[in-house]
Amino acid sequence: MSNRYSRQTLFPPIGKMGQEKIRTKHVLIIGAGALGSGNAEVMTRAGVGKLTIVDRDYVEASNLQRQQLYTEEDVAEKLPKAAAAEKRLKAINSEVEIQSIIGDATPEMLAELAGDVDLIIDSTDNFETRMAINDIAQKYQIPWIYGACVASFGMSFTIIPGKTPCLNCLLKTVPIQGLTCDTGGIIGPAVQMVIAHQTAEALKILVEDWEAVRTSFVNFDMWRNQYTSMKMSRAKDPGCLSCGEHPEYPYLEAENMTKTTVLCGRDTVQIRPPHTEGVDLKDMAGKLKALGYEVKGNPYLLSAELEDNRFVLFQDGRALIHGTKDLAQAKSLYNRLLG
Amino acid sequence: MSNRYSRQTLFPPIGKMGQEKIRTKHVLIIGAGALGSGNAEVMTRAGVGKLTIVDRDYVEASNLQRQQLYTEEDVAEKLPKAAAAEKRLKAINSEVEIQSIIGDATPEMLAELAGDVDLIIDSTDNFETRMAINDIAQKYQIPWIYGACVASFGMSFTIIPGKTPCLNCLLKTVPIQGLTCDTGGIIGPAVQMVIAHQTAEALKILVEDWEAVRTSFVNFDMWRNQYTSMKMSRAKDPGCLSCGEHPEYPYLEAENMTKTTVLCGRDTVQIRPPHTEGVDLKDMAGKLKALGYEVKGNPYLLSAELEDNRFVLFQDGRALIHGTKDLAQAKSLYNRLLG
Amino acid sequence: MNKILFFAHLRDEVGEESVQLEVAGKTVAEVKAIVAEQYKVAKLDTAMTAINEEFAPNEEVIQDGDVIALIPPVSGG
Amino acid sequence: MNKILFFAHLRDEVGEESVQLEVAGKTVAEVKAIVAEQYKVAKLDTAMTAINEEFAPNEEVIQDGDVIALIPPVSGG
Repeated sequence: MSNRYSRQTLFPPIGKMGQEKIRTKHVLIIGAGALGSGNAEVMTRAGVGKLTIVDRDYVEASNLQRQQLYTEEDVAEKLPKAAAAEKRLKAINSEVEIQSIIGDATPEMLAELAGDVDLIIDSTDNFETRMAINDIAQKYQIPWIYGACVASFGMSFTIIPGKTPCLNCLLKTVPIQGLTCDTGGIIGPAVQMVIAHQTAEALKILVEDWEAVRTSFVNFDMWRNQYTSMKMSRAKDPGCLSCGEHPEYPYLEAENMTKTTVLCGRDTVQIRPPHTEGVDLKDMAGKLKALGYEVKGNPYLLSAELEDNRFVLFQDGRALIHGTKDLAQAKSLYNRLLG
Repeated sequence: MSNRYSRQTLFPPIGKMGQEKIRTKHVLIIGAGALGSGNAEVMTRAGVGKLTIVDRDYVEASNLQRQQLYTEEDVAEKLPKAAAAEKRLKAINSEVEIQSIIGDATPEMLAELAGDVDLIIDSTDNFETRMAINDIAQKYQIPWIYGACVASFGMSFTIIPGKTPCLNCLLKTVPIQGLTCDTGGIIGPAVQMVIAHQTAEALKILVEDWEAVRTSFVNFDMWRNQYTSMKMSRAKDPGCLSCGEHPEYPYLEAENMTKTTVLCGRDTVQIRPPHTEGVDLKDMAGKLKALGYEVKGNPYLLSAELEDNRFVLFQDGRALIHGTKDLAQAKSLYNRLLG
Repeated sequence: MNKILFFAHLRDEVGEESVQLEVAGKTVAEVKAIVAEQYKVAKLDTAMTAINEEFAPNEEVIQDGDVIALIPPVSGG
Repeated sequence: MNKILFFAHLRDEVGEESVQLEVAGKTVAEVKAIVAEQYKVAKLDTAMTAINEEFAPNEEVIQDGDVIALIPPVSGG
C-alpha cells in the first residue's frame, strides 16, 4: 500500500523524512485498557516500525463501552487484552511488527524491554507501575508520556529525561486515591482526549521535533468544559531520587514494590503495598457499596463481597483477596478499586 | 451483557437514568471518514438506540492512517465506507440499531432523515453540506455539533436551535479554503481531539444535561500546543436567514447548491458551485503540484492530472472532472481538493 | 496598539504567531483588509474574528489594546 | 485575598469550583492543611499545586492575589 501514509507525509512537520523516522522506531505501550488500546491503534495506523503492548487482563463486557480495539466476540472468548489487541492491530496494519505480552509490567520486565525502546506511552491504571516506568525511563534515558483519566477528567504530561521534571519530582510518593474508573466511572470522550494528547506528543518525539514537544502539564474536564495548562519550568527537583544529581531509582527497589503472595492452602492472595499514607476505610466502604458490594467492617478493616470478588482491606492498604491463587488477577482487582 | 455500560452509569451526570435516555435516542452522523468513523465508534460503544451513518466514498489505502473503523481487508474489497463501518459497529455492539446509507447527504436526504433524529454529528469534509445540515437542524429543531480538522488543527462548536448562534451567523457564506486533508495533510491526534469534543457534547445532549453543553467555540493546534475558547454570546445574528426571526433556510434552496451534471457523451462530470468568491488558481496549482499532479494553466483555468484523476478548474470554482460519469465520485474528488 | 493572533494555516502563511498593529478605530473588516494586504494572505474575508476571546462581527470597531484573533474555518473531516 | 480553584474530584468533594481564602504568607503545605480541615477533603496532601498556572512545591509561600489551583493526580487508564 504505497500511499497509505500520504496524508501524514503531506503534513510539513512530518513529511517523508519524518515518516521514515517513524518507520524505524519501537514504541512500548504499558496497558491495553482504554488508553492502551486507543494509543496502540493511533500508533499502528501512523506506521511505527514496532509496537510492544503489555497487559495482564482479559476482555470483559464492561470494557466495550470505551476500549476501542475490542468486540463482543473478544468478550465471549475471554481473550487476553494483549492478544485481542494484537489480532486487531495486525488487521489494521500488517506492516507494523506487533509484540503482545500477556503479563504484569514489573520493573524486571520493563528493564528487559527498555534496551531497544524509543518511547514509552503510559496507559496503565495505577501509580506504582507509573513510578516504575518513570525510573526505568530515567535509567535508560527513554522519553515517556504520562496520561490518565477518570470520570470526565484527565491529564497528560511528557517526560524527557535530562530535560523535563519527572513524575517523582511532581508526586514524591505513590498516591492512593481510591478514585478509579471502577469506582468513579469513565466516559469515552475523556479517554479520547487523553489519547489525542499522548499520540500528538508521541509523533513529535518519533520524528524528533523536540521544539514542538509540550512542556506544560495538561489537565481537563470534558463535562465542565475546563482545559488548563500548568507551566512546569520550576518543577524539576535537583534532589529528586529518580532524575536528580544522584539518582537511586527508588521504584525499582524491591522494598518499594507491592508484595503479592499466595497464602498457603487458603486460596487467597495477600497484597501488601509499600509505605502508603493509609487508606480512608470509610470513604472506600461508601464507594464499594455504591458498586453493589456487600461491605462489613470496623475501624481497622473492611470486608467486601460481590459475586466472585471477596476481599478484606486493612487501614494500611494491605488486602487479602479470597477465592484465587492468581497473583496478576488479584493485583488487577486491587488496582482497579484502589488506583 | 448486563454490565457493559457500568463504567458510564457510575459517572454521576449520566447514571442509570441517563443511560436509559441514551438507549432511546437516534443519532445521525454525516460522513464516515476520520471524524465519522471515530464518532460512530464512541456513540456505538456508549449504547445509543439507533445510529445512522451516511457516506458516498469507499475505503482507500490512504484512509487507514486515521480512520478508525477500517482495515486493510476493507481496502482490498473496496467496500463503501458506510458498509464497512456498519460491519465493524455491529461487531462492537449488537444492541445498537445501525443504519448505513451509501450516498451523498443532499438536503433532500437530510430532510427525509430529520423526522426522527435527536442529534446530528457533523463529520463531513465540506462547508456546503454543513450549511445544509445547519438549515435542516434549524428547520426541524435538531441540535448538531460542528467539527473539523486539517493538519494538526481543528475546531468544534455545538449548535442548539433556539439557543445558540448557528453556523450561518458565523460564516455568512460557504468558504472555499482550498486547504483540506488531501492538500494540507492530517494527523491522527487532531482527529481524536475533535472526536473527544464532539462526543462529549453528544453525551450531554443525549442525557439532556443542557447546563453542561459547551457554549464556546473551541479551536486548537496539537502540534503548536494551542487551545483557545472563543465566547459566542454576541455571535447570534437576529437577521440570520437560517436561525433569525424570518428564516428562509437558504442552503436548502436549489440555487444555492452545487450543480453536478454529466456532460453528454463526454465521460465528464461538470461541477458548478453556487456563487463563490472565486478560487485562487495560483495557490491551488502549487498545492496540486505538491501532491504529484501534473498541472498546466493560464490565468482563467488550470488543468491537472494524476493517475486516474484528470480535471479542469476555472477561476469561478467551476470544474470539469474527466474520465467519469459518476456524480458522487466527481463531487467527492472536488470536495477533497477544494473543501 | 493591538496584538493580532493568527490561527491554523494563517499562522503558516504569515510566518508569525502574532503581530503588533495600530488599528484602534478601525472595523474588523478593515483590519482584515489591512492584514491581507500587508502580509499577502489570501481568503482572509472568510476568517472568523475574536476580540479579547469573544466572537466579533465584521462591523465591530477595535479599541486600543484589544487583542484580535483571526481564525479561518476548517473543512476537513 | 486568594482564589483557590479545585479540579477533578476535589471540585465535587468541596462542592464549589473555587473559594476565596486569605492565605498570603502561608506555604502551599499549610494551605492544603487549611483547605482539608475547612472543607473536609481527604487526601489533599498528594494533590499537585499550581500558583498562577505554574507548578509550585509544598514549601512555596503564597503572595496576596495569587491564584492557587489544587490538582489531584488521576490514575485511571
